[in-house]
Amino acid sequence: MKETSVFSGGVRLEPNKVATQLPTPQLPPQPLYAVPLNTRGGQFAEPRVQVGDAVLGGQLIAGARSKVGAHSPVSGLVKSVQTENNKACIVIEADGLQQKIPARPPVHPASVSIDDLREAGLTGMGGAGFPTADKLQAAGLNKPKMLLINAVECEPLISCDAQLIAEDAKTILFGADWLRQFSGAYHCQIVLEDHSVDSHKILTTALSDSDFDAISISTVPTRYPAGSERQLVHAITGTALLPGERPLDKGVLVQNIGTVHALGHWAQDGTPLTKRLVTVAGNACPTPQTLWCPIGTPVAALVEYVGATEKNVDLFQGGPVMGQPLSDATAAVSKHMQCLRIEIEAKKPEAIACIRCGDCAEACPEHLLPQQLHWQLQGDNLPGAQAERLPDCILCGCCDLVCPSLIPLSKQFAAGKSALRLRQHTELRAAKAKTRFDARELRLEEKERERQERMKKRKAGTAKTDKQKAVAEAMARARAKRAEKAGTSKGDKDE
Amino acid sequence: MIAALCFALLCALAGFLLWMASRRFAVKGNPLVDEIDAILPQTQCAQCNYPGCRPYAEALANGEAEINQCPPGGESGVRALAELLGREVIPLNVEHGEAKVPHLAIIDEAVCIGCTKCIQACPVDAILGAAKLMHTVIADECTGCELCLPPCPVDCIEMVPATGVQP
Amino acid sequence: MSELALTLLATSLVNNVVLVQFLGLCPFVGVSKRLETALGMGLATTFVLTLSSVCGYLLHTYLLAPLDAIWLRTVSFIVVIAVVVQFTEMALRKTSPVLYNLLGIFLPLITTNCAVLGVALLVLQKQTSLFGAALYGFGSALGFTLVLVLFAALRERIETSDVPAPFKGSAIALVTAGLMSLAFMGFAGLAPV
Amino acid sequence: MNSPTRKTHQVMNEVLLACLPAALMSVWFYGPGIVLNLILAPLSALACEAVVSTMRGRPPMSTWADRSTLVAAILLALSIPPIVPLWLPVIGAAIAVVVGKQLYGGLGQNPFNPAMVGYAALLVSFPLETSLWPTQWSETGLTVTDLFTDYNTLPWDAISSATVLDANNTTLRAGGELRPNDLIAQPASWIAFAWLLGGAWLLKRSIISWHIPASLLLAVAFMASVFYLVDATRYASPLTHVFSGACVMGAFFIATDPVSAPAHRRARIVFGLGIGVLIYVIRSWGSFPDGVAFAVLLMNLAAPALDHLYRGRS
Repeated sequence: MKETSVFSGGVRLEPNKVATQLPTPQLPPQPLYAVPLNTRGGQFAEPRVQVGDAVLGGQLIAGARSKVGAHSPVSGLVKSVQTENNKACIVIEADGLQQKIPARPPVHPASVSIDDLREAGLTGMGGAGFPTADKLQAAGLNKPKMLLINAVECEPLISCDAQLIAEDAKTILFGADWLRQFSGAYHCQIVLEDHSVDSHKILTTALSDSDFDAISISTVPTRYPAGSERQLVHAITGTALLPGERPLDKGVLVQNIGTVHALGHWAQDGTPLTKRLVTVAGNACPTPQTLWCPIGTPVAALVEYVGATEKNVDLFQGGPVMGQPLSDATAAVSKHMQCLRIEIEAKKPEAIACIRCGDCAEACPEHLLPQQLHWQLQGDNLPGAQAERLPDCILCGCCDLVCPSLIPLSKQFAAGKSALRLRQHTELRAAKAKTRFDARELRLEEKERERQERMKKRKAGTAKTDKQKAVAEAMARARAKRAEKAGTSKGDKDE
Repeated sequence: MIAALCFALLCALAGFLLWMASRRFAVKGNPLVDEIDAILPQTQCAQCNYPGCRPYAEALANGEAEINQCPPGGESGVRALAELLGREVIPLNVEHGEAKVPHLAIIDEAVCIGCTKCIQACPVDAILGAAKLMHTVIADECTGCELCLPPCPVDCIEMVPATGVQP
Repeated sequence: MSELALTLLATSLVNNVVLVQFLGLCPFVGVSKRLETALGMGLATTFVLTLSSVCGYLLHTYLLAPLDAIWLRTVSFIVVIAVVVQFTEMALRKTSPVLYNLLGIFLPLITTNCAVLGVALLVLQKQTSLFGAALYGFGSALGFTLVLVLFAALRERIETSDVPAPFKGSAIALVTAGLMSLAFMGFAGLAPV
Repeated sequence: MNSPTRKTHQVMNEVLLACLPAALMSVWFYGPGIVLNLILAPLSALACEAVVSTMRGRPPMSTWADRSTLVAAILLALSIPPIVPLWLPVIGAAIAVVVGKQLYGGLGQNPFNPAMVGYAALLVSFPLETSLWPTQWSETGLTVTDLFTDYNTLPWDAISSATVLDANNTTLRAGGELRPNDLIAQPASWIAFAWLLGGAWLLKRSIISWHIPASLLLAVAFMASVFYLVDATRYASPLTHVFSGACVMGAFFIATDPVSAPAHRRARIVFGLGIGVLIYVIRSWGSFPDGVAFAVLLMNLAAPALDHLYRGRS
């Protein structure tokens, strides 16, 4: 094992992982699937099917070319197409036949374009859900030297990566080397946390059986948030990313292991991303496990499958630290849902006032001062929060974990960040509107001036001498007559 | 007596100095207008009873207008203006309209007769089209000012909530 | 050298115009809601205070005293101060219109800032040279600016605090000013005042 | 999931624990008077807090749970001399809690250190009562009954009337020269060691960070060294300065109060340095025997401005 330096800040958390079991459990077929059309980053895939269309499993139903594609997980009929802002999805009614699109032979990285990958529907499967093609497009401009495969599941409970490695290390390695060749990186490192000994063993064995020389495996200490892209790069390269700097600026391309696996699959036989591993856990989940779920599976099906019968449970998407409450039980499995937590409503201890103890500043992996951000945001002082580098917050939630006053800091920061973004967006729009308004004003002014000048000239012309005046008057009369004639025939066109 | 004279002289001198200073530091235009204009939302909707954001800014700078006449700016706009101008925060004046989420104009292209009236009304040139041809709104440029609604002879323009920025 | 330092120390800290002599409280409470404004006000007042101290000293030593017209002192000082303030106002309006607008009524009110007249009069008692007068005025102004800025930063913090309703706003500001004054008592005895 | 390794009241408990050595040492040297202070000040503080809470329409004991008031009251009690009229700690604690803390909204909101607000208020209001410290336990010979006798009828000769610092100042003002003091003979230096012990505990438990205490003590030591080297007959040695008065206590227990200190690390260093320099300046040339309280209050005053200056840097 290769030892690596650690990033700054962070919190030591008990891994508490859900055990892997082989073969990986499969969710039984469901009657309905609601494939989401929104990806993170505000992209919306345009539907390409209409209600009543018959679709095959793996068939493209939305997006493609410029937008991340969405595919039907099963064969069946399109039951409805919803394009409303937040809940945009295509509902497929399964016909139970499990027909799929035909497989195609493996493709070589050199013969594949970014748009092909976009159509394959790949997004970051580590929780962020950022379109993979967009990242690779940026990587194409930056010429990465190293490809980091992120298998660091730093959040407790979540075990998708361990399950994936246990099940299909071969495809992972294939995908990793394929992606390395596609991105032009010389070297590829698969990074694990040092507690995941089993995964390390499986990967090492698989690697020694293969002939991928450019791939190596390394570990980082178990410390939250080691799996965050910036912290991972810090831990591996030994130097921290500056505020605003991206891993690509250091020549490092980071991809989630789940994404790489999906990519490997697609490269092998053209299977698009239509299913993912989801860890189902939580204190109201009797049988915590990681299972394959088609994208679009109703969350309720998962809850039923694991045998959670408690009423009054709260559902969360994501791990115990960064997880977000799911607003409604009708939600469906998305490409970035690593974990579904089923928790019995716990009475939350009440937060008390901040005593500025600075524990949060010690824990913050980005060297921010959460206590100052908290104070600025409490006073609705967005510029102040910006001056304290609010946009650099990665919302890892370390500050929440250590706050002795139990203040939900990262929640506040998330709200602050989106308020700040909204404000910047509004300002940008206002600036644009202003330039357009000013340009229009200028144009109208110019027109008005020209008109006035013409009038003046005409007037000046008429006032020159009596003789000219007489001539001009005569001409004007003639013109008026002509105009009158024309007016009757042509209507009110001329102004 | 001499003292009084001296005092008078002093005052005269002071007056002269001030006169010189006022010539030296004469202010052309009012840069404050730019500062105010930067706060205004630039919808150019004229709900404030001024023909655009800049005229309203000028009126504010001259102390002729209240800071609560801009519904698109909302409460936060009023607060920002109050802070800049050192005035008290007051609630929005409902006479000028109510604050609401940003909207977009959408032309029902099947109904549009291509009269160009809305193009002339649009303060930010966000409507494209030519006479007798169908018009369309450039969504990115539309400020949602609603100024295109009254001139339309066939009422084919509808305001829809803007999707806004994704968090 | 140490004389100079002591004068500065004495005027700015030990005998701070606001917190020890309680002069100029009106702008101290009025223009301390935001740090930027407070800094601007402090600088404007520094300019006015230094200049008017010097002018006052000159006027007193070379005009009023020889003419035996000390009784005209207050009136003529007010004229001097008014001129300096008017001048500052015009200069500021030209150079920083935003600050000009932010300071608003408080800018012309520097004229009636008792700290300005008070310091100009105190200078005559304490100093015997033009340079000393300038230093005295400057030191006092420095003290004024310092406490104004510190107070403004403090108030920005207090503003978000859960202050009991009856004490919100000016009340807690005055309590804070009192505690600041208490802290400044620590400087007592550091320099001959 | 939100279960931090320690909660606010646990932090306060640690601070209380760290106060223990110094409290015991004070009682050992100064006798029952300190015990009375330690009882009266917290009682008064908690009572005042309950009254304020009631007036604000909140449960009277709602603010007791975090124990921050207890910490402030104990620190105040340990700052007051052992033989004082009984109303003194009561008034001090009341001022500390009501003016210093609750008027600003209570926990976490006070811009000044409440204990020092109370202490400074006592210092300027009752300069005589607050500056009489017995130098040695054996010299005082005070009994519990003395504490309850009329303050003015106490045999003053029985009480050595000044601290080392005060004695230094008195000597200097009288035109005399300083004698090297025997630090070991001073109760104050023993108590300072006890505070140091508590401070080390706080550092070890990472309740406080090293920035403020280190920079503060460094500044005091540096100022003292410079002037000591210039003229050893007029200025006391750095060791005397660090281990007399409330210097160590201030460095570890007062200045580190995170509520009234800046948040930025570099600003904290500036903050500590500022306090250190001010302590030395006020002690050496000011009219108060010790400058810790004022120095802390003055830098508390500057803390928000410092934070503003350093914001966005890390």
